[in-house]
Amino acid sequence: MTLHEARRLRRVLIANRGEIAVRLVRGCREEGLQTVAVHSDADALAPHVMLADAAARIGAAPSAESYLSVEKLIAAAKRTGADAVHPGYGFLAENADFARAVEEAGLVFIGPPAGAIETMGDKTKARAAMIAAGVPVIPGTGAVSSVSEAAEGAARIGYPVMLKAVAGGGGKGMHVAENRSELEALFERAAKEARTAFGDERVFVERFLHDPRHIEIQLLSDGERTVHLGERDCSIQRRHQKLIEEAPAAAIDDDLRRSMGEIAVRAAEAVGYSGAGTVEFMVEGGEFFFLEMNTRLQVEHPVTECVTGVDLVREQLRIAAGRPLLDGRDPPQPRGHAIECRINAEDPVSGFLPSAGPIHHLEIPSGPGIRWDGGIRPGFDVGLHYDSLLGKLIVHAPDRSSAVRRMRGALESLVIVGPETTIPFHLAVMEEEDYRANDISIRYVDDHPELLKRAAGELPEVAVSAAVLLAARARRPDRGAGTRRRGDFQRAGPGLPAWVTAGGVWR
Amino acid sequence: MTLHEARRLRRVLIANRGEIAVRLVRGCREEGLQTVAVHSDADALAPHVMLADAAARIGAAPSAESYLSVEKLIAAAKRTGADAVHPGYGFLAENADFARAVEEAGLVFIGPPAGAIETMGDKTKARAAMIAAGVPVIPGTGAVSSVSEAAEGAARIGYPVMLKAVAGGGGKGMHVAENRSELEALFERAAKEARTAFGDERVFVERFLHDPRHIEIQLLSDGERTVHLGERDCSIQRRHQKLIEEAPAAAIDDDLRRSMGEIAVRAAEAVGYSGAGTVEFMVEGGEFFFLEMNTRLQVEHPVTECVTGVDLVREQLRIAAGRPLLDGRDPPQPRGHAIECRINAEDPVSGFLPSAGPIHHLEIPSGPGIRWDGGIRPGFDVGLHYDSLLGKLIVHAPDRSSAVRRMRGALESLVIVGPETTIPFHLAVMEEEDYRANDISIRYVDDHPELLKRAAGELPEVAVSAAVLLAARARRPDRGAGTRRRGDFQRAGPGLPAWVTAGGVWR
Amino acid sequence: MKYHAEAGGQHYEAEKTGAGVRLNGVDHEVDAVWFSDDEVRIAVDGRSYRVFVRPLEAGWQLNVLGRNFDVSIEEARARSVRQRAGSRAGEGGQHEVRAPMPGLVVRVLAKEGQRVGAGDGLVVIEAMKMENEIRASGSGTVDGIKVGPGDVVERDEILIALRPEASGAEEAR
Amino acid sequence: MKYHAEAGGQHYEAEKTGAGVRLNGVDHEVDAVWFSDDEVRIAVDGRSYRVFVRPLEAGWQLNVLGRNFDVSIEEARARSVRQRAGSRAGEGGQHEVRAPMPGLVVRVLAKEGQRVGAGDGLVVIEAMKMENEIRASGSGTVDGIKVGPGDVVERDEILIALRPEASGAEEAR
Repeated sequence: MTLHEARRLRRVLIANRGEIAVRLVRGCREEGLQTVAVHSDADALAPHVMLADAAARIGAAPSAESYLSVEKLIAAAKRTGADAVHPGYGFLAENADFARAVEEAGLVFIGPPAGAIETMGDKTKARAAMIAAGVPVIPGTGAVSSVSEAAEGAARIGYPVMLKAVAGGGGKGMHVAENRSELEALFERAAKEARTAFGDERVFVERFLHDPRHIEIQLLSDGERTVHLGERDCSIQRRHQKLIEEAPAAAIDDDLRRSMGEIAVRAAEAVGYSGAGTVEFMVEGGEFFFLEMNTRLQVEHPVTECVTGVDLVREQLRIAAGRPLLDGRDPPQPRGHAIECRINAEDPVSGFLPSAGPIHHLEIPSGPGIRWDGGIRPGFDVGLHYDSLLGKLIVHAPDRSSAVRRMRGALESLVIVGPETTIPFHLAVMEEEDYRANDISIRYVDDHPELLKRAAGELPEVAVSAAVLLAARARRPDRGAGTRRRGDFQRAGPGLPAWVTAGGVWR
Repeated sequence: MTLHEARRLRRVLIANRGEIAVRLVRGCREEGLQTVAVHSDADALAPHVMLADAAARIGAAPSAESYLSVEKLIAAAKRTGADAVHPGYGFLAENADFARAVEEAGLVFIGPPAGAIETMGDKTKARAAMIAAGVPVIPGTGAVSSVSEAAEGAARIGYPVMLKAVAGGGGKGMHVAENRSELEALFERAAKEARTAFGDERVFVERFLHDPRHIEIQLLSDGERTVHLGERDCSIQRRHQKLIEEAPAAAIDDDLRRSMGEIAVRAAEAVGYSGAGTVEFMVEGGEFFFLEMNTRLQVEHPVTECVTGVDLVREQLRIAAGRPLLDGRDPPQPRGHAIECRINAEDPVSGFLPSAGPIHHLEIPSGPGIRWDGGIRPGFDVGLHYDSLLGKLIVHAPDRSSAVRRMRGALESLVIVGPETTIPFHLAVMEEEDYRANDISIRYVDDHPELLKRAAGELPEVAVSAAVLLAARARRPDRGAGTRRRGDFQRAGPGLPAWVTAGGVWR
Repeated sequence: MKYHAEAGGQHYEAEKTGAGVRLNGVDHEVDAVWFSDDEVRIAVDGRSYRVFVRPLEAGWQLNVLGRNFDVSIEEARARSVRQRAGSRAGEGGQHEVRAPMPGLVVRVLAKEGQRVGAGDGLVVIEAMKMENEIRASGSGTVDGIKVGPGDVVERDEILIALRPEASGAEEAR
Repeated sequence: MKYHAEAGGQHYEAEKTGAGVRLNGVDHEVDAVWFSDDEVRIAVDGRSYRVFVRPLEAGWQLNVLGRNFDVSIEEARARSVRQRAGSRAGEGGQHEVRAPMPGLVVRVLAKEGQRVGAGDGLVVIEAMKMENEIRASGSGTVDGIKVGPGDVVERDEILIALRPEASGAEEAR
């Protein structure tokens, strides 16, 4: 993109679905841009289709035939007269070929240059580029072929270390050694396991982080100027899937914050970045290490928007139109505290199993400091083709403890009758002491198995009690719709008898 | 209240109904306080009752028998073990006797001292107190008994002036004179009209403001320190009822802003104020004049909350508990721009006639920077006993023009099937050029009669067209629920044919 | 298929055409996507709207951009049959001024036998803490006052009977 | 009035009492305010909850604090009549491992005739871009594999037939 070469966008094709497509339709409209939704056959009646100015069917339900089809998306953009494409997140958002195809079709790709996507999308290239740019990465060796070579590496890196299979991934074939003798005892076993599991016995040594936080820096670049908008703490994860994100990260001090921000800007500049992006770090004991850079809008971008007052989609659109970021102003300081809970169609009580089916009833919380970025509507059928994110509940409050209380109230007011969701998990977290004390790490969910039991609780008996009342009511039609038994409220006179709220509210 | 004498509140009775009662229940809960809702017979199933921890019936539907009954409210507080009372706005919020009765019953009144309410509630006393404190009031004379006395006063005050009946009010018997000869021509007529209309021929002279803005300053005082949280522009009014409020007031410069803030603080200190309060001014041509002080939370408090990040209800509760305001910090600078539209059950197309009946369907907008403070739920029957405010739609965006566009989108997504509301009026304002250019005054609604015509528009034909499709559909049951005619979307191939949005969106 | 429809006091002769709808002789291009039984996105002459639908006894309540329209509609054939069979109701030399909303009568401004002109206030009704002056929409003579201060009236209840001028005043509203 | 209820795989003997509800012999104080047909505020033993109600064929779906419960309920009398009349279904020496949700079978981990213990993975189903391992809840012998990789399965479709140990393993879930 030529820097600051103003070009007028008119119509943006949103190459995505779900809550982010809804968010982008709204964001484009506020910037005076028309929007084209695309949809698979499963999404013909989805909210993003309802809201956009135009809609184009792009194929059958499976992603490969619709949202992942570069040709179909380009064809839809041409057909509907779009002059720009916003990829959202997921799907083709970090696909350099898609970015190139969009530009080659004469359309504006609302995202970074393809080259930056490519570099950051390749783990090895990214690590090399970051090391060259002076960005700290997790210390590690190359493949080691003997115990002594491993021990030498470990001594340089510092214990505890991890022995990892070169061909491994996804947490398999990893062994933690706290000192040299443990390392020596583990080496043969690690190599053997690596051979068995991956057919490649090579292992390497890497610094082990006990209970790091996942903290990431939001960046904006217009190609001339790169700024950071502070950080987010996304430590509450399960199987590398973020569940709760916050801004700012209350655990780090201003020095660390400044240092991480500067390094993140350096990382982006090293790859010629422009647009919105995020540099993810692991943080432990005052140290931080580059994890990866996400070359797109993040799911959790709203918490940054809440505390900075910056609209990241608006900035993306303006940068794509060749205008300077933040209208040339300096990034604002964060104000207050924001938390986001991902509301997934997964049942936390049954090990987060996916849950599908129609949304029978939907009630969205409202009031001060509450935001809902949703991708569902009553009657919409949640299928199994795409990821399980139904929407994001975000709160903003003057400080973290107020934000936690506000989130609890908002979660209680978010009603989704239909598939099971992660709401009970989030409710349990908001009441859990370590979370409230901000004593968390990426191991939080594993370390708190009782959360899922708490999410189960006494609720089945409440449901059965309600069913008994309903059955009794059904026998007496005079107590039908909307009637109310007198005296329900203050049965026992003074004080607050049965009616004092306790259910999840007062303990 | 003894200053900063910490006292622990546990349970707050909310002496109100509607959206503000809902807001207060939420605010109390977030501060760890239990809530007691009160309700008349008309409100037994109202949202504030549903949400509170306990509810007490206080009487029949008419306000005089319920929400305005001091004895019933105090009795309910005693009965439910409340230790504090929040009056909200309206009803008894500015009734000094109520404040006194609450304190005499040993409960905390969450509001200013009764004396401050009393002084500010009496127009003559308030004007005298403000003049004594050096707060500018609209220049005027006492009763004048002759043309020459009137002319003398007018010369001192400066033209244009208004001749007003001493016994008048509500805009009746007012005559504007641009110069001395006009004044002389009008004097006899004004005196005669005053005698006819009010049985009192006395008139006085007051400075006439052509097209002033209504701008007000939000104050907080904990009894030791009084601070202001910037201003709100509430110029969009109809018959002295505010319809749209914004913060900050983009029309005034920093000097004027600072000066108004300092004067407002002085006004509050002059009457020994504590708690949250608002000083209202008329502003014209760089001058400002005291109008009145509202000794309570305002309907429009959310716009200040949005731009400052301060939660005013939380501050009220903390001040009442003897804690220092803003945790002792300085008030923050405003960030971005916020707009509030009052959604009233009034039909703007029929001269804002009240409209009642059940809420059949309710869809609340969501997404970035959108807040809904509502007092209705589906199935709730909007009656005629209380004021017409159903809820408030508030947006917050980086600047005023973004906020206007965001509000337009939010209004389009706010669906209330049931009574007529002011939504069409607000939609018309958001598209009107003077409003967009911030060229407004308290005469805006009178000056723009075409707004109401615009609110009518082509919509009846759209409704009839939809009914024709429904009637045709009803004849063919195979095209029943949820079906979709193929090809609806892109009928004419490339470009955006019938499906290009225009309805209130693109022009 | 031809229909007769009423909305907001207006009468429409309507017809479903191939490309859309004809209303009082004017063709409109209409295109629609039904997102559910009670929600449709409809494009009329290239402008598009979200419409929410609630069934009424003889039609639908339709919500468009914040306004609610009660549309009654029937097939032209059915209507003409009904009209031939039915009686002509609501005729006579009087016009009735009715309450546009329920409320409390606080003042009656008109007097029996008084001649009133368009815009003259007749009755003041209070509802939702607001006073609403009910005015004459045409000129005529007050021929009967049906309510007094303190009365609670329902919507469409008769407030005043008015004998219109020979020129044919409209019904006051 | 006595009822039999099922919720979340649990059986409840329930009875409406004067002060509330008796569940499996334990008395609970229950108080309720119906805000509409589909929304109730219910207090159970002094703790209160908002419950949303959706009618099902033989009971209700009830939403409480984010969880959805399908509760089937019938009067005890009706049930005993039905039980005497009906046949005993679903018996036999096999347990069936069923799909807890719809999805795509990506791998079958169990082998015909294999002995499995509680917690052993049997089948991997993909849905919403996540792989979910379906595990045995008790020990037994695989007695029939009903699906293969690439199959699309519905919720509750049988995946594996398992012959339980003599000790009486529970149904895998």
